[in-house]
Amino acid sequence: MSGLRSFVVRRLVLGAGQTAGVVLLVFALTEALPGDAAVTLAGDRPEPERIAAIRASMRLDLPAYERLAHWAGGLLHGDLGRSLVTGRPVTGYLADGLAPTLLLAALTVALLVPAGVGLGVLAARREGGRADRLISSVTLGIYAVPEFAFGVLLVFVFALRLGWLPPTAVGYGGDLLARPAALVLPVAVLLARPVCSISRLVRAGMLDALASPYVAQARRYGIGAARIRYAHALPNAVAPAAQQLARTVDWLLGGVIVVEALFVIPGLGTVLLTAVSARDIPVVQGLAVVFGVLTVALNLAADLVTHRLAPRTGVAA
Amino acid sequence: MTARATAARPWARFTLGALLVCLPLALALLGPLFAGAAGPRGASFTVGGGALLGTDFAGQDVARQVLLGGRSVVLIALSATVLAYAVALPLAFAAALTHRTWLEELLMRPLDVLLAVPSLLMVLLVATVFEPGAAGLAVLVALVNVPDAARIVRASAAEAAARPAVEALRMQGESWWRIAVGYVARSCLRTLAADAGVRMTGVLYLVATAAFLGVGVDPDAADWAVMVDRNRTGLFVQPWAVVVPALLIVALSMGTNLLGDAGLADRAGTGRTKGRTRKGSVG
Amino acid sequence: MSGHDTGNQRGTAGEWAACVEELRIEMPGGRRIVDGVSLTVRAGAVTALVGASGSGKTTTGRALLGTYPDGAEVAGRVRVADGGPVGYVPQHPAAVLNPARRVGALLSDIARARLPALPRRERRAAVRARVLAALALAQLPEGPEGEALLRRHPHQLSGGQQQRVVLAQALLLGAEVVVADEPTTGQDALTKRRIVTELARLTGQGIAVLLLSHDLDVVHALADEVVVLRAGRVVESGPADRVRTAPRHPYTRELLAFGAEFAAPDGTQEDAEAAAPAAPPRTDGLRIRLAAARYRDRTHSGGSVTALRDTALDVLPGSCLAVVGRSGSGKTTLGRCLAGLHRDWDGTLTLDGAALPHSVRSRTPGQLAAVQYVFQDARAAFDEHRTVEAQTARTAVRLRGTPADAAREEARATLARVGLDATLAARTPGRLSGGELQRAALARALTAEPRMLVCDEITSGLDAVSRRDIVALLGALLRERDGMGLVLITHDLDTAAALADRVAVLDGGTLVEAGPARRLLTTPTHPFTASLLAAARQRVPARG
Amino acid sequence: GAGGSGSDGSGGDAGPPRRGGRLRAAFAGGGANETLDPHLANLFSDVARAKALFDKLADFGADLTPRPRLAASWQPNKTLDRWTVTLRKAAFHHGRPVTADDVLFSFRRIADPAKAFRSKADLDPIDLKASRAKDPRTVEFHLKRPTAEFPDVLAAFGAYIVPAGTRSFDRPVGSGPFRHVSFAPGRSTVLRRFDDYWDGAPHLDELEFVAADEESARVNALLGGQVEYAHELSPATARAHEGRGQIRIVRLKNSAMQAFAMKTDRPPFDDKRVRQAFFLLADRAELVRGALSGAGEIGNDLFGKGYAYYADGLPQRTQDLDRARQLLKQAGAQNLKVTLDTSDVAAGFTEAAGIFRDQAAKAGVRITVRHRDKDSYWSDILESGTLCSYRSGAMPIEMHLSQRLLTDSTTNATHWHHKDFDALYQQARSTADRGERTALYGRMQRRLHAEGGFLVWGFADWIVGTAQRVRGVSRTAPANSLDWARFDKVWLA
Ligand SMILES: Nc1ncnc2c1ncn2[C@@H]1O[C@H](COP(=O)(O)OP(=O)(O)OP(=O)(O)O)[C@@H](O)[C@H]1O
Ligand SMILES: Nc1ncnc2c1ncn2[C@@H]1O[C@H](COP(=O)(O)OP(=O)(O)OP(=O)(O)O)[C@@H](O)[C@H]1O
Ligand SMILES: [Mg+2]
Ligand SMILES: [Mg+2]
Repeated sequence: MSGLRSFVVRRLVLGAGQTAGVVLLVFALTEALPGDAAVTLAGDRPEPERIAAIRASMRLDLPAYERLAHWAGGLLHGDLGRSLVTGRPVTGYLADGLAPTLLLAALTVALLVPAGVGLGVLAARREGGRADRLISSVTLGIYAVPEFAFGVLLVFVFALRLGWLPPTAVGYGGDLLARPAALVLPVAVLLARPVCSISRLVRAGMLDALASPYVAQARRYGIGAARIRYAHALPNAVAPAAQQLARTVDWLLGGVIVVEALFVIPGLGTVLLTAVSARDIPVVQGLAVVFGVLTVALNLAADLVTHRLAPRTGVAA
Repeated sequence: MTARATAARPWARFTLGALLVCLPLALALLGPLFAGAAGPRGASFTVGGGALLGTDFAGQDVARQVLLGGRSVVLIALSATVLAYAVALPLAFAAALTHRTWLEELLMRPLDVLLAVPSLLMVLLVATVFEPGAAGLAVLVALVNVPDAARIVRASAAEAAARPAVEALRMQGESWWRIAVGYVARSCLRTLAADAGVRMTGVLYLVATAAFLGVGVDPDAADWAVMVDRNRTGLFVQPWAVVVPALLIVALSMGTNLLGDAGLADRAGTGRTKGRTRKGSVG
Repeated sequence: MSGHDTGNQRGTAGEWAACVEELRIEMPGGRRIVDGVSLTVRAGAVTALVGASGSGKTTTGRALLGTYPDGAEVAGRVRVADGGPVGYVPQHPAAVLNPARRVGALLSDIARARLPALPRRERRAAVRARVLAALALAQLPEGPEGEALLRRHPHQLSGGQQQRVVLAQALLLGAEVVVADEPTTGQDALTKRRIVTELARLTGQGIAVLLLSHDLDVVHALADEVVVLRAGRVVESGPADRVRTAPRHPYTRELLAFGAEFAAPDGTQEDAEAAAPAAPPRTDGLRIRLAAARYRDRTHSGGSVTALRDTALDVLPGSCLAVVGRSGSGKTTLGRCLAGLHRDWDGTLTLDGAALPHSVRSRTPGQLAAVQYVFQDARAAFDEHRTVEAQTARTAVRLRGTPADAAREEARATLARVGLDATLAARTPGRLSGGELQRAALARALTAEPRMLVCDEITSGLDAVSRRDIVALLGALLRERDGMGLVLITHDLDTAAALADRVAVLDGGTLVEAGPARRLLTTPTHPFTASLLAAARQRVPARG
Repeated sequence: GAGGSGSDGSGGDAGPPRRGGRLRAAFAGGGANETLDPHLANLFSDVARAKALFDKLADFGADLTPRPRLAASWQPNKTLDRWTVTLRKAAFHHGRPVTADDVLFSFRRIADPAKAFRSKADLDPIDLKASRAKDPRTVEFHLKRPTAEFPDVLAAFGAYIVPAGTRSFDRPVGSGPFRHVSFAPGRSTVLRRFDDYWDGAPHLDELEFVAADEESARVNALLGGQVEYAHELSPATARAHEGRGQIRIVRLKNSAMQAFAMKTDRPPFDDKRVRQAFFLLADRAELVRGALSGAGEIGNDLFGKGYAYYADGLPQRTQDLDRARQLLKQAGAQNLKVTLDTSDVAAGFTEAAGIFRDQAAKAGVRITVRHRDKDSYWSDILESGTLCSYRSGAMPIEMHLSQRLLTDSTTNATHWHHKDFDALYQQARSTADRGERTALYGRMQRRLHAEGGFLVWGFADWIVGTAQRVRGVSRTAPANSLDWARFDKVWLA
């Protein structure tokens, strides 16, 4: 057990450093962006005096490192700070954005894993056959259409033409669970692209695994076809897809800006975008902490899967 | 006997991919030759009129833009993917082939930091700060893809890198490159191809979205991906400005991937054709 | 798709359980690797298929499984009565063990598939019981040690253990027909005896076994019927006793001859050694001082298992050290430590007085060339995409700086020396037979012109004739290349006796005895050595 | 050109207003940073919300002249530096009447130097220290200088009246037609009819503002019946749905000036011949067609087409490449290379930049389009660069002049510094007679037309979509004027 435990502990310790790195990187980049919160708040009336006044009221006249240090000091006490623009606590921003984001992400992943793996396995089973080509073409085709166009298309057909589903979740606010119909299209759009990347990776891995002697032996020994596919071949095929899945979850939690905008689901992506364009650094930093921690956790999980599925690694001289 | 049929016509499985890839590729290569000079601008989002495919969001002739817009798509897709892999592969293989934990952590953990920043945001932030040109943006987009690609390559290489065959290669004093590329990469070629194929398309739109937000390529540039992105507001007035370039990209992406599939199936093709019975044999 | 045909007409006692009629397997280019082979495997009996390395045994055996080489043209008829699955113990067991699954899972899957529908809990208990029983039958440890084994991954097993796991799978399958391709190559004499006994008991219960083996002892002990193959053709077949006692074909006679004789250690070297007993301790050669070699193993308390401890050995140039011992006793571990393939060990290794880095990665090309290792599993140790010749040549290019063209020439010559002609050498490893590959692996290491050659079970897959050739070759090398030292890891005491000057005996990770070959092989002092020797000397009891 | 804006709803507004119902209006929002503080209002959504909850003393009519709102009337003294404003009888949502103290409190809050509210500069003419409440319904404003257009100040962008003493806007209380029910920043704001509204209670029972940043989301929500009013639609959307019977398209003309701003104090634009040449480079019709998708009118290098005081007698400028080339040659600026700063901060900017680049190229002027960050764009272009995309919402022409074209203007994007021009403005400001003022503004505009720094090529329509059953939406009010986004007169048929 100790090898694994020390691996996890080391990664968590490094993870703290990585999160700090994320925060620093994001801070540096946001600082380097032209303008600051005062300038963006001034909008199309950038009167220099007014900007100076806003700047003073936001304490933006302090040097960057002092502001960062101040913010980091608060973080040690579990305080993520307050928004420069509204003065509301950053935790509130995160909490508001997190709920819809988590809901969407959870639903999407819950469907994505079986769909991606299932399609990948199916395509691999019939390599070069009609099913394979159909699955590959359709998923690739959808992948090559940008989310936005795909979303507009789905809305047009299923919401506006057929009237089966609401076109957006406008006004539903945090109460998305009560309106499951409003989630169907966003989840469909969110699924469209990752299904392709994951099923393609699973397919590739499965082709190699299914052609392997151990699978031939398992077949010969009369083990059920499904069991061979999912318990024997899949573990050897799924490591890259697990990494891709971690990336997808990352993306679902932090970057589904297009879907959020198209279906009016104000999640973390929207919070992030607004905060960046307002140069609301405390909020951006708070998000960076969240993303950093999530990424560390996801990467660790994905690496544990890889580690578990290729147990020989680390043994080699 | 299907195996035999395929074997008899090995080109058959390439046809679909080849057909799909032909049109966009031909347009990309030859399109600019036929585009001709720019006519006067019309109103935006008109259908018909003088222009075959109507006009786009800025009143430019869609047909002409389509003819012009393939070259950069193909160039960016290829060069950004190649570049992303050129960086990701050595990193990933170094991590997979080393036995020094610290080295692996040193190579991979900093990449994780980049992963934590959503890629579009990353591109926007960096591009806004450094104001790269079109080529610079392609490079940036490629680099944003590096951590992702590196992790996937690393994961798929993990098993192959630990095989006795690699030990034997080390025993022979083989160079790191030959082990990495000649054996490990070859062993996970399918996964690499699958990832690269999909990544290629992703890269295109990241560039296009960045263009829309004002970095890199001109937002009214002749580029299929940019066209899809920019003309979407007029989708219901002037569908061609979106549909035509989108279909071309779909064909390009689908075609290359299917060709890749066929190529790899060909490579392993014999492996799937088990023994054949000569006609007339018993049983 | 092929002549493979499974009917339901289960042969009655003594009836055929599987039969091959006029099987012809032709490779593209017209070479027939199996040419008109017919044989029958009867229920409750063992049919042994013997023949030189590359004669087509494996290819014929796999035909019973319905598997043929890629791109082959198959004609003839293969029938398996009962239609049930056919058990298969392949020549390279590692390949059929799923690297991502634990041994326990690999076994219980098969057990479960064979069980009738039962309530969940009972089912689990029944599966367990069966798995444990199969472990015992396959001579794998039971009790807590067995439990630990079940939690391991295949790569954490020794070569012999892997083979026994595959055997256990075949036993669990409960198939009526079993194709056993060299099922004992990785086993020491003691284990081999027990396995043979178990196999005999099993056949007694009505199972039909097609045994492909070079080990004439095993063939003798088990076979009811023997089919002799030569270059894909049956040269002789008949009841085992008849073939053994009165072979009709000269090829059979040649094949059987070597096994009969127990080559006594030829005393020349030892005499020489004895003649100069007062010589000062030599500093050249390989000096091994190993305190402990560990494997990380989460199934073990403490997270690691010590596979080898306190081993001090010297190998002088021009001499041969044979390392023998039970399967799983740490022989491969020792070899891998020498080769720099195992890192986690304490101690020192010096070659000609200079310390050798522990890891192969830190060794200079010169050091790499100086110590070469021939892997136990030859198939896994080759790159499946490149030809054997190309891979062999690379050793010379990389380690000795030979120009590519010259290296190819040299590789071809070395491969020829181990009995592989140019057409074989130009193939990828997947298209060679087990024995051919083993010899290719040897050739690859020899191309480095090593000062020390560590050979891990390099004759296990060879027929008597080829083995004799290889032993002769190695013997010649010990003399001719002045100063090459040889560490020969083997279960085959005959080979050890033929080559070794000194013998080291390992048991459970400790060096129990080491000494001059003649003394050790004739008058062992340690009881373990004695038991090993006794097991080897004693003919495996024939059935009947 | 654009189709007639009022035509598609012919007869729709007929019949008596119907009371009741809930109207949902979708606006692009400010995300989680939205507040209900009317003085912080910056975005259209903020203003629309503020307008529903609060009132100003005055607001602009369709021609951008001030109309009394909370102020029943205003009266200047002779010298135009003291204005007496009489309040009408109005009450806040909690029942208290609106008094002069509330007015002064609100104005002082806006002008608080520590707060930097947006309208602080607009209220600058007022000497708030000296101003006082003469009685609960009369305010006497003392001004720092004579100001003929003082009512414009009362109608300024964020000059809403809040109850005296208000600190927090969590549960805002105003005197507007709707009262607060709930507010979730970046999501929705629910308001209910205020029955005691001084201008007559609204027809709607409830009004909900929902935030939908993406234009297509607003359109889809409207088409799908999730909202009844969608603000800020694209011209393409308007064309796709106009006259199809599904939704109504309302075009608010002259809502946004579209221009290129030349910095008149630096080369090459410090030479007025170059500026004149640039005026002649632009093919305005092509710009309107291409960049605004036809949804707008061409401009004549002057702000405020259709507003009071607009100099509409000046000849319409058209593209004249030969003359432009000639002028450039005279100015010694052949083979001119200019960088045009633009950004996607406003619709049509990047398109217009591309089109203008191509037009200029025909006269040998090489324009490089540079995309700047949208968040800091307005601030960036104020000092840096030489040529940039520019736009402005509706405001009285006088305000445009004072904010952008005087030496001491704070947002003088063209760096138009001319003492004589300043003097003309001062003169106009202290001229009580409207006719004389009109003449003075005309002179100033002629000067700008001849050699100013704004190349005003067009005026964009502001496009609003409503459900078929929505009635009472003004079809003439430019964005930011009184009747724009005014929901108390709207009803559901
Ligand atoms: N896929 C293949 N393609 C071409 N030749 C092959 C292929 N597989 C085996 N052969 C050749 O067929 C011959 C018979 O091979 P096979 O493996 O049956 O031999 P074998 O009797 O089992 O030998 P060994 O005792 O060495 O295992 C060998 O010469 C081998 O090189
Ligand atoms: N990677 C590993 N992790 C844990 N234990 C291992 C590992 N490799 C080998 N072992 C164990 O170490 C012991 C020695 O293994 P080794 O391979 O040296 O045996 P061997 O003497 O070569 O046996 P054989 O004759 O069967 O090849 C065995 O009990 C084996 O199970
Ligand atoms: Mg064989
Ligand atoms: Mg071994």
